[in-house]
Amino acid sequence: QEPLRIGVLEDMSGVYADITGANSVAGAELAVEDFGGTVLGRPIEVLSADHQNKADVGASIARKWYDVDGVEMITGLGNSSVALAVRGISTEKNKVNISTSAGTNALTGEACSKTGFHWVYNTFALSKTIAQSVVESGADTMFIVAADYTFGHALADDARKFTEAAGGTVLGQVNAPLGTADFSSFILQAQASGAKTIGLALAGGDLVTFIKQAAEFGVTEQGQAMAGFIIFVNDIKALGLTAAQGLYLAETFYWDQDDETRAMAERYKAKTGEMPNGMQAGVYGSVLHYLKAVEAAGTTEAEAVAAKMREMPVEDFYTKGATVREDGRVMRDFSLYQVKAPGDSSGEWDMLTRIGTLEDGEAFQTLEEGGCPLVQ
Amino acid sequence: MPETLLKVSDLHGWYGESHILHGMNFEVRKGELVTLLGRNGAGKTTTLKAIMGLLRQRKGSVAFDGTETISMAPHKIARLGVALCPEERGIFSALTVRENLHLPPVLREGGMTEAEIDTLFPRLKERWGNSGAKLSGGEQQMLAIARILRTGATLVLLDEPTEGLAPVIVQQIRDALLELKRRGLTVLLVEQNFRFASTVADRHYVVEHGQVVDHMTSDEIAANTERLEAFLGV
Amino acid sequence: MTAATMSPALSAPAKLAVAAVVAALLVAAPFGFYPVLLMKVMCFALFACAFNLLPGYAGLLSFGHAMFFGGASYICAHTMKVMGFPPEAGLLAGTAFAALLGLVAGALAIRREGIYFAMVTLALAQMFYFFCLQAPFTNGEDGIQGVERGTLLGLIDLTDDLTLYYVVAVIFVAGVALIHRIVHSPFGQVLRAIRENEPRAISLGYSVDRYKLVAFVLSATLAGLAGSTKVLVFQLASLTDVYWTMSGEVVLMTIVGGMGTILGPAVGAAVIVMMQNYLASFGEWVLVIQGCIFVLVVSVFRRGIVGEIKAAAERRRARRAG
Amino acid sequence: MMELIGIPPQALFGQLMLGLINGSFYAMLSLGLAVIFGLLNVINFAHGAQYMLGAFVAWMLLNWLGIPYWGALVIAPILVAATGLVIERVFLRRLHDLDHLYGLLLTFGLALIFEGVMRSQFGAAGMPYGNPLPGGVNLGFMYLPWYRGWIIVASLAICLATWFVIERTKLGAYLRAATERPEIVQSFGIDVPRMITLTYAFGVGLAALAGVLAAPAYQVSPNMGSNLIIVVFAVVVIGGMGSIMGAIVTGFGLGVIEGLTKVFYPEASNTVIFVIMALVLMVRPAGLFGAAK
Amino acid sequence: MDAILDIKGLTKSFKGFKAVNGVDLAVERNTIHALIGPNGAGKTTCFNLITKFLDPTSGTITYDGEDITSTGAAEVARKGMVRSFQISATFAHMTVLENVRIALQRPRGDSFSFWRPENALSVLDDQAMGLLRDVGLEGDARRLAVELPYGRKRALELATTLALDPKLLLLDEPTSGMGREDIARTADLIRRAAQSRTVLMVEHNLSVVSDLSDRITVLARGEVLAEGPYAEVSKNPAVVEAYMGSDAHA
Ligand SMILES: Nc1ncnc2c1ncn2[C@@H]1O[C@H](COP(=O)(O)OP(=O)(O)OP(=O)(O)O)[C@@H](O)[C@H]1O
Ligand SMILES: Nc1ncnc2c1ncn2[C@@H]1O[C@H](COP(=O)(O)OP(=O)(O)OP(=O)(O)O)[C@@H](O)[C@H]1O
Ligand SMILES: [Mg+2]
Ligand SMILES: [Mg+2]
Repeated sequence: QEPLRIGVLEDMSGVYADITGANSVAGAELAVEDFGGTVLGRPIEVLSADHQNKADVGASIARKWYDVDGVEMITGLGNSSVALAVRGISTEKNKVNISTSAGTNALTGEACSKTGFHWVYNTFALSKTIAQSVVESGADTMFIVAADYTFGHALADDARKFTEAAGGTVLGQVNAPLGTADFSSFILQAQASGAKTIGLALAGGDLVTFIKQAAEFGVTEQGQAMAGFIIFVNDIKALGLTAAQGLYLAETFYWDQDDETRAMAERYKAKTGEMPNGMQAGVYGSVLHYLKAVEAAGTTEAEAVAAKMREMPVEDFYTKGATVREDGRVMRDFSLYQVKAPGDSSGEWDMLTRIGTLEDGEAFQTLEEGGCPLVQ
Repeated sequence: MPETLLKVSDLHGWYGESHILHGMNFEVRKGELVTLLGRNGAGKTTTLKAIMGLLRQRKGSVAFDGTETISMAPHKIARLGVALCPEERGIFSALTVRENLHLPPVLREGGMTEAEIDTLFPRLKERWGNSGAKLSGGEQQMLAIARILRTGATLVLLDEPTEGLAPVIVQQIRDALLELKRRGLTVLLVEQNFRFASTVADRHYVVEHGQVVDHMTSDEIAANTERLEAFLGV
Repeated sequence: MTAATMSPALSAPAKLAVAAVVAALLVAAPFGFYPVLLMKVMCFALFACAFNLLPGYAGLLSFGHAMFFGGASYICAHTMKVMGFPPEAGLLAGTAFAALLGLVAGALAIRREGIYFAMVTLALAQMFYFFCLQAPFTNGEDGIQGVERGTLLGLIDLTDDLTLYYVVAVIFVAGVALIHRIVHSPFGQVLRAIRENEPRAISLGYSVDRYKLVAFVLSATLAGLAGSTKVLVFQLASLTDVYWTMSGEVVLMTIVGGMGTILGPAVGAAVIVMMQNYLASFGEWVLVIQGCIFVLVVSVFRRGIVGEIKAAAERRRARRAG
Repeated sequence: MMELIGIPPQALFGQLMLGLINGSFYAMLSLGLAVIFGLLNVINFAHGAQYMLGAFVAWMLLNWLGIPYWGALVIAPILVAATGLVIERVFLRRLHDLDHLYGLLLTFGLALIFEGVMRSQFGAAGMPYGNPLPGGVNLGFMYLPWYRGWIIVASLAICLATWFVIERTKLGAYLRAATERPEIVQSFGIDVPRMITLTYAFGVGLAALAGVLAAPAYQVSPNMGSNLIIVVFAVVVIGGMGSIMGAIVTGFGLGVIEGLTKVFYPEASNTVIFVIMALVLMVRPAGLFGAAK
Repeated sequence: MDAILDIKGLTKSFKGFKAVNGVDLAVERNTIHALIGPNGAGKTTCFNLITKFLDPTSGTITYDGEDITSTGAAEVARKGMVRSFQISATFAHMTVLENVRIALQRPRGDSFSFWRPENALSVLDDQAMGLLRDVGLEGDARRLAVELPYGRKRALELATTLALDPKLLLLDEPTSGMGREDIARTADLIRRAAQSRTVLMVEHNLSVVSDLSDRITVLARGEVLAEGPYAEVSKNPAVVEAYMGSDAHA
């Protein structure tokens, strides 16, 4: 029997490698293992590749996987440009494609597709969770530091909207160019604004650098809190609790939620030495759900499988019962966490306390807001 | 007869693939002023560079005061007491006249003192603080000569010290050379201007195609102008 | 840089034979290799050949050619996707933009020479990268995605990979032919003269800056053509193609293949693209390997593949003659 | 209180101070580039990578051997300089007689290797390095962390010491002379090849030292150098590599200008130096302190 | 008097140091005019000012009735004023024929034609060979310039310069560094070249100067010290003291 092949396309070596990469592949492998290793009598095989954060590299690999290697489904896809490129190809080739690691809202918006799914988070949900929950917790003024490109602008605009909707005020915003090495100037501006929270619509290294330098300038000591719109446990671990303490962040998953998550997280850790974050847990969920749908549909034909995937509720250690919307959005819970102070942490991975949760997809935009052409 | 200071035997030299020196043979004795004469491209400059160690690809034998220097690095050869005043003068524009003059370390006693240099080239002191590049050609040449005389080198290699100089300055340089000879320095001089050369030198070697093809003393020159002209062209 | 000494040109029949072999290979290749990969190779080959015009024939090493390659691809993608241009118009728009950008960047960069020229072009390209990152029409990190290949001249449907392959092959061949012609034109002669001895060329009455600028613009334009063509192949334009690493890659391709030879850069591009393709699983080591190739080529292999072959052939001919 | 285009003057002082800190790195790096270029005629593209190596070596010393920051400040530059020694002896020396551009290409390759190796060992995201001088002082117009103050003091001292050695000592005279005509200096009995090797090592060490200084302030990451080096190239084009003081002044000056841009028009803060470069090219192609070609 | 080049009050100062100071100089058409003077007198600086490699601090330069004080270097060359360099200036890795052709090509106006084949230039070959014959290089037409011996490089350089059909030829120390044989040959070339042109040259070799030049201007410390025919100027005591020295000559 020709095996059923599933491709995990992630950044294996670049800036996102630590937060996706190896643990995403581990997620897929664990899912196949838990599913039993075969579906419709066919063995299941997991392929993986490095898209190097280059859309054309990702697109080449996806095309080759579909054209030459007989891959039926691609998941992972951290990096929006790669995710969108692969979304286009998958639609053209009629294959299932589940993005777990990319954040762009377009995946359920203008680029939505019958066979495409957006599994974990998007930037809209991140902004909404942070802004709404932070204001509700009493910090009603915010200063926003945004990365000066589409991603940052989108986050910042949404954050402003939700802060104001929740009754808070945005006292100012500064757009920081990507790759700024020294944020101290922006930190000074944020301090001068007197806002209770500094919202950080920055990504990756920029965010980490900002938080580190903010600690140096005594931002938290002087009574301001920071909120990172897109930051994961791996980043917190790299920063260290001393620098990151008190930081708010939005996540769909934390390993220390219940016995089931703790047990699964240990299995990831046994494979790669790292605890999984939401995206990496999402790869497990996406593969498992896909396999269940294949079995239920009795075929690997993409549209049939995709229809089944929308029909069945998602159920695994990570997603405890969520529906899949027409536009491919998994309507999951989204929580606000706060980073513990070093004294409160009991171990190297003990980092977060949950503050609040937006349940059942409340964090996501509505179908109308999303603007998926399939739905109109 | 004074002992031999420099003995060059079967010296070969190359620039990349091109073979320039084809077995040079000559010697210079202590206290002598010897010239190398020859047409453009004969290999005179190359010979001086080879003696100084600046020509990387060289073979054969160059013995200085009994020491074989053929495979030595230039700075080691210099420390034995050899100094070169190069064709293009080699004045440093980033340095002042004073810094230029004081740049070469004094190797041993017996070099010219600063006072002596002042009397020989009074012009230099006038330009003391100027950048080396702002000197006129003749002053650069004076500086280049003065510079190596300070070091107390026993063998001085001069490459066309009169080129591009006004006639007045040529005379000054001739006076300087004669003064040097009087002090017992050994000089190997390369010249195009053989009228000038004949007034200062003891002996002459004629170089052609990287080989020594003739040899005569200054006294013989008058009698041998035809032979010389044949080599140097008319 | 490498002295592009004019080796006695191949005889006319030999030239025809080489052309015939190349043509046959181009026609047959998609049946042996994955066409998308081949198209990628050709895009980069054209890019590298265009780049090579500057260091190989005008003595100017640009470290910022990504701006023309990537800039053109953004314009091509934008005009086709948002403004609904047909492919030929998209290609034209991208290429024209690269020409314009080349004019502006070139006018600044040629004010310095040698190493400074390299640094200036690198800096200008980095500036352009930031512009692309921040400009709304590029969609930042997302890039411009899902560009329809469309129908060329209203006649040729490009959705099929094989059809597109032949179109790309025609563009590639035409581009390289043009470069060959530029190098061997009266203009090319003047470029050589400038490279050999710039003050002398000035004293003969040539406004060398104008010639350098024209060379720069030509190189940028053809790099833009390559970048636009790449949009048709991958249906997207992204930041990767304007980032400085892309400028570095094209230098690598060129020196691996042989700077100052017409086909060397194309060979180098093929080698590097194939290598990246087959070594993709080595992840971060690709960077290290590329670095090692740089060091190796510069240390011991300065003429590049084609350059070394040519030199060897010449040595043999010389030995036989002498 | 007077406001300057909406910014209170105290805040402006703070921003000027921060600009100066940023400028310290530009100054130290462009100084190293200028010193190396002078003697070797090589634009050291690996300079950014060597700055990064300095930071990484400091990190390794701390985390593997327990050597704290102040030790690393001395040891890391020496270790990285030692690799520079090897690079000069093994690779750069062979390129001496060739076009300068080969040196650029070679060091570009080295930069890729260093960055790739560090990425494969430590990941692309980078690692933190603890602040050795926590706390700070309130200057009235800003809160100045001690460590930032230290950066300014240390880099100014290093830059001025380098300037003094090169412009005012005998050793410096040899260096300046060898920059113009190495062969002639060597024929004076000075071991120029060794001087070249040591100069390269010194320039590299300077980059590494800047890296160690940067480690506690920024994230220690493999790409920390490659982004910076492009800006430093622009700084060098603006200043011209003609004079040591020019490199220092341009470095600090551009740091300040960039800092002010972050206040008035932050979106342009990472392009402002390139824009200035373009302007300088139009008005004074040889650079502010460069001699006309 | 018909001056092709007329310089008035030409001054160039380098940071306050006046290298050329108020020089007036008129070069008559179809003569050989020599510029001599002690080292550092400002001769090369003068050349650089005339050919626009340097901008004057003050003064005017009139060439062929036209004020060229603020005209660019290439523009001046196109107007027929061409200089040769102190060091030999050829295109080393091009053939001797190509060297001359580059110069012939310029006035044709197709130098930007990057779309035309190279053999568009072969129509120039006959003319180029003619020029090479004039300087005795026809046998070397296919050799690379770098392979030529020194003296022949100078000849090639002159052929290239003559290819532009210059009206005014500026030569900076044309015989410097040459042996006697080459000096004689070069002097002969210059004389031939000057038959229908004007030559302005700097030269330290007095026998060449006395042999060739119709008129001499002596510069010293940036100013004109004397002017006139050689025989007259060489007896001027100021010139003897500043330049020639006590035993100059023979
Ligand atoms: N750097 C070099 N590379 C290649 N060939 C060279 C180099 N320098 C000199 N040559 C060649 O070596 C030969 C000898 O040159 P050299 O400079 O020794 O001559 P010379 O006798 O000093 O002549 P001149 O009187 O012109 O100074 C010449 O043919 C010259 O072309
Ligand atoms: N760029 C410059 N900066 C400062 N001074 C200069 C510059 N160029 C030339 N000079 C000075 O101007 C004076 C005239 O120099 P120039 O080269 O014109 O002399 P010259 O008459 O050609 O001498 P030579 O016979 O030695 O070639 C010299 O004193 C020189 O030092
Ligand atoms: Mg010589
Ligand atoms: Mg002169």
